[in-house]
Amino acid sequence: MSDLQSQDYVRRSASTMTPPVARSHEDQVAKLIDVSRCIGCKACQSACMEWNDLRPEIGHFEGSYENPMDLGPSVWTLMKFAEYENEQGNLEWLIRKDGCMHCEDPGCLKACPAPGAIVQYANGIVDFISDKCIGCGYCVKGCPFDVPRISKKDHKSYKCTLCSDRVSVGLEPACVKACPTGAIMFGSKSDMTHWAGERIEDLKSRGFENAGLYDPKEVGGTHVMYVLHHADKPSLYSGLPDKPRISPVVEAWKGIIKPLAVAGIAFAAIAGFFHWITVGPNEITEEDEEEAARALRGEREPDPEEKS
Amino acid sequence: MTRPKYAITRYTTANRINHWINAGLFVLLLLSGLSMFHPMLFFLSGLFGGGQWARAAHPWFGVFFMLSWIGMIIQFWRVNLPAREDIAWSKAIVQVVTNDDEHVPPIGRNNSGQKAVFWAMTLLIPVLFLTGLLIWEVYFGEATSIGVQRVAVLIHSLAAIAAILVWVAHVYAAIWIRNSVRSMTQGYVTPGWAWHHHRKWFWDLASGQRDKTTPRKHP
Amino acid sequence: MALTRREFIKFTGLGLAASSMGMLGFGGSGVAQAAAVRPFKLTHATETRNTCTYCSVACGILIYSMGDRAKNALSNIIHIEGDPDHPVNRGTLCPKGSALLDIVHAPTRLKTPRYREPGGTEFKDVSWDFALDRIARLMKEDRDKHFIATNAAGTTVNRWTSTGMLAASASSSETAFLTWKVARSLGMVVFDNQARV
Amino acid sequence: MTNTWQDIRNANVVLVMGGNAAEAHPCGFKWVIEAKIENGAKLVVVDPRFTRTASVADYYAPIRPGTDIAFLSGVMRYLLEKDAIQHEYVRAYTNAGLIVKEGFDFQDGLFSGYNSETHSYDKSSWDYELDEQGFAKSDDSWQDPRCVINLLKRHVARYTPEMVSRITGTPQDKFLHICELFASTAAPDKAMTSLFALGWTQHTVGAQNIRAMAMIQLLLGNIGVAGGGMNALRGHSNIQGLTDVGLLSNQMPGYLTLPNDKETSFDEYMSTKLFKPLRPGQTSYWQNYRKFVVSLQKSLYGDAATQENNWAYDWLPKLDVPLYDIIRAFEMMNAGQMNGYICQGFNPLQAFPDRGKIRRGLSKLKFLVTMDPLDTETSRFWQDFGPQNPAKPAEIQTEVFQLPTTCFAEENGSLVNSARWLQWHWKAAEAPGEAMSDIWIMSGIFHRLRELYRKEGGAFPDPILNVSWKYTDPVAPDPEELAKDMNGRALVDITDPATGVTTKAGTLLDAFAQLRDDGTTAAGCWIFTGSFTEKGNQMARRDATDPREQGIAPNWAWAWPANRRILYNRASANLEGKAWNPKKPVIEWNGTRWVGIDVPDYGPTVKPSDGVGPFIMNAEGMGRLFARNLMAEGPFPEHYEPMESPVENVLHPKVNANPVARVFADDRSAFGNAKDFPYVATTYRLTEHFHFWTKHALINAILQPEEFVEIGEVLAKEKGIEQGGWVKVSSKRGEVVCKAYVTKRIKPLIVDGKPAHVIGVPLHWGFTGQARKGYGANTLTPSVGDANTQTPEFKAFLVNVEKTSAPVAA
Repeated sequence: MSDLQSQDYVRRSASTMTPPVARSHEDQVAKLIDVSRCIGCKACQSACMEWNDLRPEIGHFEGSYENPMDLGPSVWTLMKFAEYENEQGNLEWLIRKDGCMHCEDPGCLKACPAPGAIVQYANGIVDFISDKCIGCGYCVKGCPFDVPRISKKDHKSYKCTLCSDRVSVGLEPACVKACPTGAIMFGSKSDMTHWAGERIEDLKSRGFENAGLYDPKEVGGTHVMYVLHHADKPSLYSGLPDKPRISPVVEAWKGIIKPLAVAGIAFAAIAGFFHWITVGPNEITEEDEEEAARALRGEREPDPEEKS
Repeated sequence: MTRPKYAITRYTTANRINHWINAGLFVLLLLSGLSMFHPMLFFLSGLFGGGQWARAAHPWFGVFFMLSWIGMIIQFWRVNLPAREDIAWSKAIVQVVTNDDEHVPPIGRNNSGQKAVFWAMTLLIPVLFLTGLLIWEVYFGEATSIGVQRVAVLIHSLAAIAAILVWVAHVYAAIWIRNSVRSMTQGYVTPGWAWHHHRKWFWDLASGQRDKTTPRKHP
Repeated sequence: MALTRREFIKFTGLGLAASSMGMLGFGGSGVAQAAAVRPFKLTHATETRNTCTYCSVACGILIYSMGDRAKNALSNIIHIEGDPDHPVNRGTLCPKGSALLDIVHAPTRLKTPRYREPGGTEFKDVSWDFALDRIARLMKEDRDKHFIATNAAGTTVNRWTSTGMLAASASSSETAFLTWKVARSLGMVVFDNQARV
Repeated sequence: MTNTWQDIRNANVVLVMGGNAAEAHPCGFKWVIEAKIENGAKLVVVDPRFTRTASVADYYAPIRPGTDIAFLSGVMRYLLEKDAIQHEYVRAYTNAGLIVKEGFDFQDGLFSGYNSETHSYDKSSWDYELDEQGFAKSDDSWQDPRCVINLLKRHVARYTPEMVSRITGTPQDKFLHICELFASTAAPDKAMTSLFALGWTQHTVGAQNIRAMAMIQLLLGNIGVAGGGMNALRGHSNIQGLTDVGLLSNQMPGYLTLPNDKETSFDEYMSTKLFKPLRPGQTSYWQNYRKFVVSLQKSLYGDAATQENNWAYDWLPKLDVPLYDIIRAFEMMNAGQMNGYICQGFNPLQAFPDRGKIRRGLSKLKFLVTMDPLDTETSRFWQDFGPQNPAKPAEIQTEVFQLPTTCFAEENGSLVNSARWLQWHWKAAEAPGEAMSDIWIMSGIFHRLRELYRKEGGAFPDPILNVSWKYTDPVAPDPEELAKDMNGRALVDITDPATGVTTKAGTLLDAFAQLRDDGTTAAGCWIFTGSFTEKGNQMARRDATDPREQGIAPNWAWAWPANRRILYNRASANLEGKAWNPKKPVIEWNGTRWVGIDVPDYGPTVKPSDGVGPFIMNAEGMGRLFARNLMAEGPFPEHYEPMESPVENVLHPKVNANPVARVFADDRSAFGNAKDFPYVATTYRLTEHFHFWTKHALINAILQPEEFVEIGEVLAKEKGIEQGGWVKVSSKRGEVVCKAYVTKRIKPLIVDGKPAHVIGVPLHWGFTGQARKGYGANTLTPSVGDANTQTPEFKAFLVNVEKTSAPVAA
């Protein structure tokens, strides 16, 4: 077993404990997807399915090379194809490998209510621990990239693990290894950022002035990064978010409301308790019973303001 | 259980069954819902056999709760209609909470606090139900966009907190006003209780205007 | 056991508390310690070097099979990935190579020789002996009948044109050589491979 | 491939034309990406469709299918006109200066010697002017109007940029930009590589397509150098091996040709093979032909092949026609001239042109044997699968055997990759069920036949009874034994006269130079000699060391011939023996011998000053800009329209299509015209699938589940075809009903002033396996082949397309 000790976690969903920080020197990893080298061959998809023992249903042809049609509980990565005519009228076929971005500040983890169902390792990988997943779908709402998918079969959430099983024994993820053209690279985040810089320079020299790295700050950076020829317009690449961020609605829900609500409920209960010990119960007296009995016997008529 | 001779029926058997189904479901919803709301309370999911079960059961509790609440509306909407006396009673809220009942104006079957509980729940429960449907992953996960679901889950949790606060008030009031609990468990109050807390209602009964719960005229 | 109502409440209360404690993380280190990554599945698998069967880039592959080749373990292929030492593919594989496992275990892999009679509507499983005996007999009948030993000019041509063969372009060169020997010794000339299609 | 996969990284320009390397060979294509990144290379893609290769190209130009020769001839015209050729190389290493015979001519689309009745040429005029010693005359000053370079100039003069654009539909500016990029590699230290595949071969002028590009590469001095060459990216994992071992109707192992019936004796056969040098001092390596043939016969027949029986020459079958190719085979089947057919790992019902004709042909057989790991369509051709295979089993009298075989993971052996590397692989698991190896099955059939002939006699049993079969287990010879057979061994003690070294009888040979023509050596495939020596199995070597990271890895596996990785590598150095590109030398002369990272394709101690040409297999020692009589259509490539074409040949309307293409009468009647079938279709593979195999693999079936065709947006709009909607694509031969992929990647081309629409037809789906059922692209394709090789014209034919509704399930 390649159990990672709890000390290898830096974040753990729905946990009230502070993550251990003693092991602070682990290198962060990153996957760099160089879209300009990608030929859309789907080797990554194939290798992902093979390694992770995933086999979604055989679909249909739906008017694109994209297959399956969407990410799914058994589709952890997916090539997306966009035919784009640039300003010069030349065609560009923008092909992007979609999947979990492994955010530094993961929205899924923030939204998850099940303790330990989503964890972030010290190396940056965000992993779903199926055993603890309750299938609520909050991660779906938390994710700024529309990545997690809930299985209808076992009601658990699934996404790319960055092959945490391979990485934990010192191997690269399956998609990285397979990629025929080296469009997917893997290494330390700093090395990948440096390498991306070289690639961007090359792209600029080939006329892609807006080439750049996609490592969105809004989610604290990601451990899956893209080199884009048009980094000024990420949405050209089949809707890659231009400015991804955890939705403010989710931030509010998982931020301020959580403690306020618990405090509010607790306050109400405590207020009740103190009311009890200060004011005390409201009890009826013998006199009330007697008055009532008299009234029932017709010995007393109601005051005018006592009539309805 | 013995029922005093001159007891006044405040809640019929149907009222009480409905209420306690309601109450039970509310507690189940509260426990399962809170378990998914705050990590500190996740342990509550253990009551349902774990997180998966709590997650699966919660929406079904909600569906039955909605149905049950419709029953409550049918049975109680009329007695919770606002009346002029509610204003006076509300003005005397300080006297109410300090047990200074002498200075609280007489009221009918329900005071406006009770009415507020009823109408608050009647508003919140459908909101919870509808937003709950939107985020019911198993059946409606793909029915709406993620953006809609994000808003739905926010509204759902805000409404739930509001409902819980209303519920806390309701439960505490039932404990605070002694013998209220009995009225909902055994269905009756003593004439003195009715006299003390709901004098207008008492006189209505005494004058025979409310047939079903009319106490015997003469002991 | 007869429980009074009060005792009953006490018991259930305790039970609740205990289960809640469990959920809070006091229920043993296995739960408290956050869960593990998926165990690495190749740790003790047997590794065999091979070449991808598809195109002629001829990527080096590593075939992982269950079992350590002990007598009692029937090895079953569980995973195939690229050979990082191979100078051409350097560990990479294309979408076909990455899915080689599924061709090895394809449900439509053939497992027994089958035979379809003239006019028959289905295949029947047959023995190897039946199949090979019958094929040899059919070939000999045809060869004996249509073999062209000499042409009109009287030249020895040793030519058999009425039975042909297509050779497998994913089989090994060794298979190819043996196939060539067999086909040509029979005088077969309608003989081709997949070089063109 | 003349070079290796990794050598592509040394290129300065990479041309992908007549292929789709990224899609069909992704892992080899990585070296194109490496060239771009590490060498600043420019990738140029010319293709009718904007392919996955085009998606990472620096420059893309569209072209009408079947007009590559016009494009490439235009390039040659440009290079010659702008003088953008590598002079020193062309002058010394090509036949540019050799003088062509009087009588050679080209008029109105035809070369001299055409016979319009037989549709063939008398090629006697297609040769050099010879002097008294039988050597070709030359004019090194290139002044003689009949020297090759001047004839070439005259020949390509018609291919002006305007004409190229008019024929191909490629916009002129794009064409000229590509010409410039090509021209940049005429510099001695710059190289261009050409990566191509079936996009060039599957035409009636396929071989000439490749020739045209090879001529460009010679003009630019790009053959033999690092990062250059003509790189045919081969298809199947061992298609190179099967070609090397001669599993073609007219071949013997090692590219020795099978005799024809005019070669009535061994000596007569040999007389046409021993090429005398055409220039003084040349090597003309084929002079050793006899050694290879005799060693092959000794390997096949052992002691039964003797000097007295002419090394069993009579036991070899003799051809009466140039080829018994697949198109002829199915023609014969349909004519009732064939009774039996064995498909070993081959699925002709999916793979061969005109599916209807294939099905009818198979139905006329007496027996069909399939040997395959998978349940192929061919083995079930007789079964009714609805519209995808409408068959009436009761009417089909063919006996069918479906024999289960092992696959790659279940056997040992070697495969030859596209770069001619022989790589050994090892068995990882047992075969499922009763599946057996092809070796076991072929041996089983052979032993039974031999037994029957021994017992019963029959037609000419001699070769069957005398085949040498000395294997430890005759029922299932060990692949290593077969590999040693091909490598060859000494049959008696032989002594090398030059070195005096004696090789003991029975010893495995190290090199084909040791082969003898006196029956003292045996080698089943001379080009493989050296692959399995006394030092062990060279094909199993795994030292990946790559000196200077130049993409050679000389100690990884073993490459034929003689472990040489770059063919014609002598041409990588100049006349003095120094590398044209000093940064990337392959071999250089060190004063006493040729040294470098590769095995010299040259005499290792032949001095540069000896003037021996680098192309040692050619009789003149030179690369040929003029092909002499080796091509069916002529010594220079000429643009001929595909058999089915939407336009007339604007160069010579009277000679529209390839004048020497072999067309059977019933196939000619199955050609459609542009009136009924107005659109050009082309077939191809997608990267998610490998032909008709991977539809059996679940993952690949998931990745590309269903048959479709690609249609440009303009045509789709014209025809009311919706994205993902159903269409019917029909040719004169059949129809396919499938989904439409409406795409920006195919644009109408302006050809001769009119728009020409192209329809793309991927070919992977059939009626067995896991993917959804499909009709198969070959339902549409015409049954006509390249005039030299009979490779079917899958890449350019005519279809019509209409909107339709989903087919009703049968």
